[in-house]
Amino acid sequence: MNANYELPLEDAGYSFGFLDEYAKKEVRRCILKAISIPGYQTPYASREMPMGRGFGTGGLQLTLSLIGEDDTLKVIDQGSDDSVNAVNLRQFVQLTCPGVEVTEKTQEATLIQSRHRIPEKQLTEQQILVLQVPYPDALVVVEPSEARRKVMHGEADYSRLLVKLYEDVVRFDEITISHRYPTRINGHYVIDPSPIPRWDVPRLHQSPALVLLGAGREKKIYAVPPYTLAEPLVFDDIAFRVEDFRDANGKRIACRCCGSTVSFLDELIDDAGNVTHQCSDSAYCEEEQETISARKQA
Amino acid sequence: MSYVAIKGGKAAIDGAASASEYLRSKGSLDEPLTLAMIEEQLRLLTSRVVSEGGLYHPRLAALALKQFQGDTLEAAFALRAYRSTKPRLLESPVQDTANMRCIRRISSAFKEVPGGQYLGATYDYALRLLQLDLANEDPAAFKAVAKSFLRDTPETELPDNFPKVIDSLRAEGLLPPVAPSRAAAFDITRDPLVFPVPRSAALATMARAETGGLLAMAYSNMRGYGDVHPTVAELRVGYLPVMLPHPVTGELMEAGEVLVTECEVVAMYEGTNGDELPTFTLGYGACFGHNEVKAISMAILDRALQKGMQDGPTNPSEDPEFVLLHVDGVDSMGFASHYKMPHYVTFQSDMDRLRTTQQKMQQKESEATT
Amino acid sequence: MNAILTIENYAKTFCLHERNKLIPSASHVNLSVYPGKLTALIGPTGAGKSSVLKGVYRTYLPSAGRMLFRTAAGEVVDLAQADEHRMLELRKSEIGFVTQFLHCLPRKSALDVVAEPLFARGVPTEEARGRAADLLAQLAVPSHLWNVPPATFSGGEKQRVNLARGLIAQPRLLLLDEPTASLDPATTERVVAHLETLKGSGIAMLAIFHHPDLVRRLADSVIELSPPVAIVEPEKEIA
Amino acid sequence: MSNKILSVRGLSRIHGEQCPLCIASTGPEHDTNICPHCGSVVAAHDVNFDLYRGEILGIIGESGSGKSSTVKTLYFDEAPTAGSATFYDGGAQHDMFALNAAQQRSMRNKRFGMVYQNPHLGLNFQISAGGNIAERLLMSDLKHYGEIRTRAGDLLVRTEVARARMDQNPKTFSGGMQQRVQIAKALATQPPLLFLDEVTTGLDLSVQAAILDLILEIQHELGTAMIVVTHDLGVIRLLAGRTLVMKHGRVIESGLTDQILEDPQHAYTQRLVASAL
Repeated sequence: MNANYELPLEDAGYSFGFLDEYAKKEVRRCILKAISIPGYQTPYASREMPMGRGFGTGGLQLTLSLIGEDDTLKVIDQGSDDSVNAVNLRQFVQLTCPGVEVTEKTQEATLIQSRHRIPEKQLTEQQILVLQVPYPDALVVVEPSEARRKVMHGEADYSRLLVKLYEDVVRFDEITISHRYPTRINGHYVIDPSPIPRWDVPRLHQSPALVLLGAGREKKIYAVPPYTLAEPLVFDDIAFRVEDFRDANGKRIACRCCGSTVSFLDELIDDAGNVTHQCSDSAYCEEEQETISARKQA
Repeated sequence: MSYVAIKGGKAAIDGAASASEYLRSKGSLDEPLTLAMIEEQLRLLTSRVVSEGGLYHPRLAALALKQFQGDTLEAAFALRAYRSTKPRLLESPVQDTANMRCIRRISSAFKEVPGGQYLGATYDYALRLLQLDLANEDPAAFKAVAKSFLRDTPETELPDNFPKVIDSLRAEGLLPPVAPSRAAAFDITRDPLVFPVPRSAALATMARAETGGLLAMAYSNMRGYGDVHPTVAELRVGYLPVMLPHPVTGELMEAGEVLVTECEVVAMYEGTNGDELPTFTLGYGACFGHNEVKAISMAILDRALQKGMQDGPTNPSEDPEFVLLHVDGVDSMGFASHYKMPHYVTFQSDMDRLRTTQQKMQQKESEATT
Repeated sequence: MNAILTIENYAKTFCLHERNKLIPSASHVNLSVYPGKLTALIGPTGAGKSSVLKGVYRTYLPSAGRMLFRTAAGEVVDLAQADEHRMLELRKSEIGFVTQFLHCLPRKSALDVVAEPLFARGVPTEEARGRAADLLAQLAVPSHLWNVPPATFSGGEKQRVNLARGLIAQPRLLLLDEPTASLDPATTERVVAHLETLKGSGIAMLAIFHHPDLVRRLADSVIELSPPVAIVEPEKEIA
Repeated sequence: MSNKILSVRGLSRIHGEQCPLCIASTGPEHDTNICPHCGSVVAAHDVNFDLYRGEILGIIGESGSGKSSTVKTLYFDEAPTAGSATFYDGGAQHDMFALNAAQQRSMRNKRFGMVYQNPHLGLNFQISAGGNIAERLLMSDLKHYGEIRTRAGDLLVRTEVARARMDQNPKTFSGGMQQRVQIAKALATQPPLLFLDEVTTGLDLSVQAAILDLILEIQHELGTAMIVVTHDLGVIRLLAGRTLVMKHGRVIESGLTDQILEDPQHAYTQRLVASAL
């Protein structure tokens, strides 16, 4: 080892979008493939990002490969723009993509990266939603071998997954899958739609916005293209059900901040031990509150 | 703290970063660690980081170790992320490890091997007794160690390089001849692993693997969840000249050298094909830096995986998917850490399912009792 | 009248590989069986009477000769050469065999054991059971046994179940191997009466009886067999 | 021929590298199925037979005779080394080994059934008995929960497993009952062809008899053609109309079952029959 060696300190500057251009191009090629085969898990050479695997490195690579200087980015985690991980990712994009605007308002964003939620506000054809994915394969619960899962996907053989649902109904009278609900895209591939709640699954169906899903650690990209079928896997005679936010009397619980009765709620326990509820989508909640106060003033 | 379910993220992150920095500099010392200290005196630690980071840059490895306060997983991770920003400029040709300038070289298969056994620096036969005088080492005495070693060691003509032990086994027909390589080596930084994968992909993945993870997999095979029963034909540690084509003339020239540990194990023969004579089988391991346990583990797993690829895995260590998807330190530590992130939404959804199920069960019970 | 079965020069020799021995069981058998007639085989023990019946049924592979059977469709089939599937088809619909022993599943009721050949021909379950009941009644099997598996029956009861099973489907050719061997005189009388009825309805029979009386009463023609000549020098190539 | 359901010609299954001497140096006359020249195992060679609708064909032999290998290739568990098999199904005929993997799996799931000696091969012990049957129904695209429940329950009742046990895990069942669940599962898609591999081996005698009875009843009711693989002459006697006798990978003799039992032609079969009496 050379004792006189000096670190090239000027090397610390990063190119736009952190990744080298070859890497970004490859990711974009895989995105195109994923859109062309709706729901198919396209393998790609996921790069190491400067945050942990599992913290959204898959989503981030999609975002960084797609983003340009004229884009407006919104990053949310658990529905909130201000959660630690969302802040972290947004700061990183700001650091490595000079010129990119960031926003908290869903309608202003051209690109939305999210973990575990789809914004409450209806997305448009002008927007791309990037979802971070820890487990890309819905079949992993019934088949550990990736090679065998690939064959099952190819043949659209999801009987073992349905058997799991069958066993659920037998044992609990209910399908117990809470989030990551297996969803069939365009009538063939079943995807793991990332850990979004069941509440968000119907919003994948015929979505005007392109939805891209990126798994960094598992090195897969898949897509729900605009206006594509996205159907949760169920039996003909057992309906798919989203989360139930009714109280003991069957009344729909309202957000304690904006009073909304149509949004996905976070359950909170305050210091006194009382359970209260609040919109999980913080931007939506704030906008509702603003509308209400504007109405009051008027 | 009252409810701040999800607000205040930016402040929290900034605070966490300064708290970590505070812990790095607090304490009784005035002097920060120098990179040279880490690189030179913690050379085996640096070795781990260059190998698991998949980037041969000992000085940056030392920096990463300093920055992440000795966490090898984090340090290797930082090297990988740094590497993600760099384009791949060219592909080197195959480097011949026979050209290695060895600092250590042993074979446990033969008492004597062509070129001789060179024990070199190893703790293998050291008594693991704490050397308490190192606790307050006098700088002068410290300097004297190296000096006296050099003074007392007779100047012998060490050969520039050593013949490979397995070449003699090959010459005797105890190992199969080198199969001509058909395809370019698989680059795991450019292509995802889609199973089945070629052997070169498995070797590259293991060369970057986390040492402990790789050792655990290999150990399972050694203990009985497998039957490789290896003999170390040769283990060598040394500096390998890296030959790259000249950008203009295309002629190979030495661009530098990397410290490498290489291990070749020989395992028992298996059934043969047709009229060919049976031969031993070979397992290969190599990694950046000086890390013998990793090179041996890799060599054993290489043999186990070749068997699994050929006959189908009968043990976890023979299953390419099982081994290759679970030995990467960056992947596995990242995912273990991610469980610390908020999971409010999914947990809300979990509670919804549990409550509904409980209600249904209670309903059923009350219907049954009435 | 056309014979339903004509046997020409039937011979059967067993080749015991283990003991390197050839054992002849019948040779030079020639006979014909006609619709509505009974041909009886007589001769001392070892003359090959059963061998002939089993050869016709193809339980034995004939070593020589032809066994020309005229099917319901008017076709002539050499049973010694017929394809196995053809044989199974003929057994199901045209050739019946009543042996001395009853082979059946242990938990099936006597009624179903008897009705089985009808089931195989696709007769509806209830109709088949009804006909089985009639026949068992005719052969004086007490009705309390009908729903019990025959495994526990006495020898005579088993034999009557066996007979009923062989007779129920009214095949065009019936092979009878000592059908009344273990029956008391009264039951034997019932069986004989029934066989006479079947004959009257046009069924052809090839039979072995242990009582000369029965031969006299039932046989329209009698073929006497004598034991085949023992083979002293085993010939290896004979299979 | 309208009655034919399966036609097998020249079927071979050889494990390992082959050499030109494999066939000539194995088989009953060499008393081995292992090629002395290259070590390949000639598990089955030149197997030919036709199976008709509703027919039960027995294949008898010791372990290593090739009987299970034959069935495994026909059920697509293993690929044959040579030979052909034609499956006649509702007017269509399928060259089985020319189908792609997906078509083979579909044929296996929807048109064939298999009952293994070891219930662990035929049943998933992680899920309920009903779930096991549901899996086959779901494979053939029945997606109505209520109907799946009814069908699975009916099948279990038909194979004499109480409907009340439908939601229990088969690992809590007796050996005989596990075989009944396997049979119910195999029958779920009403396949015209069923493979039975030593299904009664290892069961108590009384249980064996009951299972064999059940198999015959099903064959009568549904007209299912079956290939029954066994080393037990009693099973063959009760079930099969025709029988193939295999040894060291070859069919050494075939015929009507009663003929095989009473007038065996081959020395090996004679020994087999003599030792069983």
